[in-house]
Amino acid sequence: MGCWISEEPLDLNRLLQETEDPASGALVIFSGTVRNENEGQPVRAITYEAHVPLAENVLRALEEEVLSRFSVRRCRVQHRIGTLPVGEPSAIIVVRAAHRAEAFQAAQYAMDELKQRAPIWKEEHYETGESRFLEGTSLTLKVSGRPKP
Amino acid sequence: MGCWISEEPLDLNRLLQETEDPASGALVIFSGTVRNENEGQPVRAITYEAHVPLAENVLRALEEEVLSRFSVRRCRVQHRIGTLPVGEPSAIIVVRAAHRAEAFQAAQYAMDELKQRAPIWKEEHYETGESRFLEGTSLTLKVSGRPKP
Amino acid sequence: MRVKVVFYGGLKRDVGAKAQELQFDNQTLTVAQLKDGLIARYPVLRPKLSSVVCAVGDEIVSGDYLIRDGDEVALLPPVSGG
Amino acid sequence: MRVKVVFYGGLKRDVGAKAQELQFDNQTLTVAQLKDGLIARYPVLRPKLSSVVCAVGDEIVSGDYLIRDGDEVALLPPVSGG
Repeated sequence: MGCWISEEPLDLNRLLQETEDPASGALVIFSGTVRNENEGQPVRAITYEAHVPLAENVLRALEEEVLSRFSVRRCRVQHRIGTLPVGEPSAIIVVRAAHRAEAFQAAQYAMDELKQRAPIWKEEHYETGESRFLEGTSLTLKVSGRPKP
Repeated sequence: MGCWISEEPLDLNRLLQETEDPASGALVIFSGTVRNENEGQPVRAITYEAHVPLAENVLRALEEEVLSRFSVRRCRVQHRIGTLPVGEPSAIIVVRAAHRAEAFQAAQYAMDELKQRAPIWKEEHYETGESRFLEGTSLTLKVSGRPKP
Repeated sequence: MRVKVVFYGGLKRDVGAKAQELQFDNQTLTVAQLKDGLIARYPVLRPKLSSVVCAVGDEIVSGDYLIRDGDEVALLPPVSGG
Repeated sequence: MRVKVVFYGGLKRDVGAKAQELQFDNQTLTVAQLKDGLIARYPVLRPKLSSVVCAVGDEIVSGDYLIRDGDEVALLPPVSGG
């Protein structure tokens, strides 16, 4: 467990301190939170599971990629694991840049890519007592950040 | 002074509490902060001035417009006035929506429109001791929210 | 007719005051006429007032708005918030 | 050759276990061969494994990756974080 995957509640204020930067005039934060409904089914909680060492690799590489691909000065990405009730933040992206257009673009990119690349799985727990694992995008070799020799 | 224009430091955590919503799965926050440089000039602080009653009207109307124009469930807009050092937040936008694409769009729209419509002025104080008022967009009759009878 | 004019943004530096109580001899005074009167008193405002809008109370008013005795009129130059 | 296979996401419900220690008689075992062996043991995985990738340690490995005795291989179905 480290800087990117957390069993503890995500701490936005700490990420804001960590990314403070006098040359940035724009701060964009995205946070995913557990929603009380999905596809018409009342949801009471979501369990997030990660392949922790790979996920840490992927999110660290994603931060680096965002910093090199966009004119932004800070980028942090964190994802929570464990069983989270409705309203609880599951993921946070923090981006700081000189100007806001780039900050918005970079934050959106980071979240889109997190959903495609991070080895994280969601099990939705419904009000009915049932639960379901959600499946989205197949991973590819590329997500590791550095290619396997 | 009220919900939209503040002489006190902007309180992100309070806005997050105020906008809590179990049906929202996406939270987007934008914050403008005082940058240490503009057009090559080292900046040490910015004084923000507002026509307070009109600015409160404009920002309240902007929140309502964002809620009706985008599929978002919460929108709050605040702007600070007074003299702010480098790094200090001058404006905050908080948007919550079921899904992230709309939340990002709405937050960007709110900030773009705030800059066009809010009767707020910026005086940059440079390291040299000089200062300069910045002028951007001319206001129009439309910004008031409700037309004058 | 007495009008209190309040200058926002860079206008207060141009005029050298945040607000001025001004006396006008007009029987009726529109916002457009007020602007003309201000240019006569403060020639520095001539190139600026075309991009300035006026507010009375908490609303922006147009050039034909009739100012009443005792009104406070705010002069709002192009904005730069954010 | 002993391999510890760890099942992520819905796979652990399909298989009924989070992890299994499996024995293979092969002299050499690639990830692709491991997947075939898993389908033989857990037919429920047949329709799923084409969209599953495998990781050893903190990296994803391809089908021709040679598994070593004692390796722990993670089976990663399509992801749904965020």
